[in-house]
Amino acid sequence: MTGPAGAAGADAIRVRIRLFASYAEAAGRDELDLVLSAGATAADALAAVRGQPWASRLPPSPAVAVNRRYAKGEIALREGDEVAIIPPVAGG
Amino acid sequence: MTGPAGAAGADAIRVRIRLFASYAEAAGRDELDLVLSAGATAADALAAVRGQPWASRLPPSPAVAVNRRYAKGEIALREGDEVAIIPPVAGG
Amino acid sequence: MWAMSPWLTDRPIDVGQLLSDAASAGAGGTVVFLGTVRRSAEDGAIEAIEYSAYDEMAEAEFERIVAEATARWPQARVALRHRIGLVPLGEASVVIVTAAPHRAEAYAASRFLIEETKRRAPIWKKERFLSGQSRWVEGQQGGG
Amino acid sequence: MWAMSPWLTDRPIDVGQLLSDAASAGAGGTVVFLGTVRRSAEDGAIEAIEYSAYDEMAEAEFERIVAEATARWPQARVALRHRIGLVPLGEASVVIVTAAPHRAEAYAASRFLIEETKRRAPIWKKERFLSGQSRWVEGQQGGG
Repeated sequence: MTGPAGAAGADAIRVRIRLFASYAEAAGRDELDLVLSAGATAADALAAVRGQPWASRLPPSPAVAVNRRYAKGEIALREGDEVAIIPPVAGG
Repeated sequence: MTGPAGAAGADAIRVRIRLFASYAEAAGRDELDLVLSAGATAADALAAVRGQPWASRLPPSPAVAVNRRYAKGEIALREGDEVAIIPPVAGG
Repeated sequence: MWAMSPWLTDRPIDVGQLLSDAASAGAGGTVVFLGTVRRSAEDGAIEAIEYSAYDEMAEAEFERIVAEATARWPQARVALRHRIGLVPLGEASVVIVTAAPHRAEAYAASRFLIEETKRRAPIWKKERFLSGQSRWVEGQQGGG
Repeated sequence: MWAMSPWLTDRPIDVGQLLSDAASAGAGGTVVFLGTVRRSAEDGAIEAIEYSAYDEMAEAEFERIVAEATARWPQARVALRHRIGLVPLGEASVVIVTAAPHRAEAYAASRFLIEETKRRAPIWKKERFLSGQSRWVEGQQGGG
């Protein structure tokens, strides 16, 4: 699941999930690739991530960014998109 | 009127008037001494200054400071007090 | 690696450089905000804070935040830098400079920039204690 | 002559020194305000501004203003310096540093200090133009 993102099948897309800070620490990794059905949304990607054992660490509605911009769950994903799950931020 | 402020008579006090910026420029000097009746107020000192030819330059109610602190006209003066007529301020 | 980035750096932030970046002959009021790693009673003996970021998005988010500020205060000039990596006690983690013809704009733009940075920049911090322990700082839900 | 005064100086203001003066291990937010001699369309080609003060009262008034600020924001640390004499275009006439555990206090104290300085400090300025002319700047009625 973490190899380079090749082309997915005609009815599937491959997206890159990125994890940071406490989420990356819980997962023991900072990225993974997911294959999703064509038409999948950010919320679908998040649901797939929740299947992982460490994901009980995630809050009910974590902030999500698609291609480096905050996004709502209903946004449709495309092949090669970068989906980040953003822990509560603490910059400044 | 501008000599060193010696002791005034029993019924009189001597105060130092200080002028700044555009007022000093109009007066051609930055200080003068006044002899006033005992019990005179800051307003009385200001009225005496108004007797000077350059004093048409003064606004109706200039800000006044007594002994380096803003003061109202009714404040009573004492021997040796420093009375400053403060042009509109423009620091910062 | 961030030495060339306009927004992130892994070195002490050069306030003088940011002041120069935001300077203009038309500026009458300049406000500098410095966010500093502090010692606090409730947190105990902090030695340093380690900042990490989603670098590429942080850069993009700072671009957007600054664009919003200059749209709102068109006469303001802005410089901002956030430090990443280990920041010792007393050193600045973020510096924001706003310069404008009048001070009200400089203050307003400064406040906007730090509030939006704290609300949106994908940056996290871990407190490191003299005891050797460390702890993620609970932040706020990010959002655009 | 003002080199030793805490409040007035006839030299360029040393911002780094003021930052040190206000620094403390408990400061999480520090705000620096710089008032700068600027070029403006309405004023024409200003070369410099000459500041003069009722020195002894300005010192006393700054003492009072800072005491009021620290009474209102007891956790804030404050440093302030005003320049007197000829200040060239682009240089600072006043610098105010406020450092506090939380940024809201640092911003509020900063704004208070500059507003009170402008309202009360017995300081005047004369604009000097490239043409050789000069003009007193109309200020605001001083008052405590």
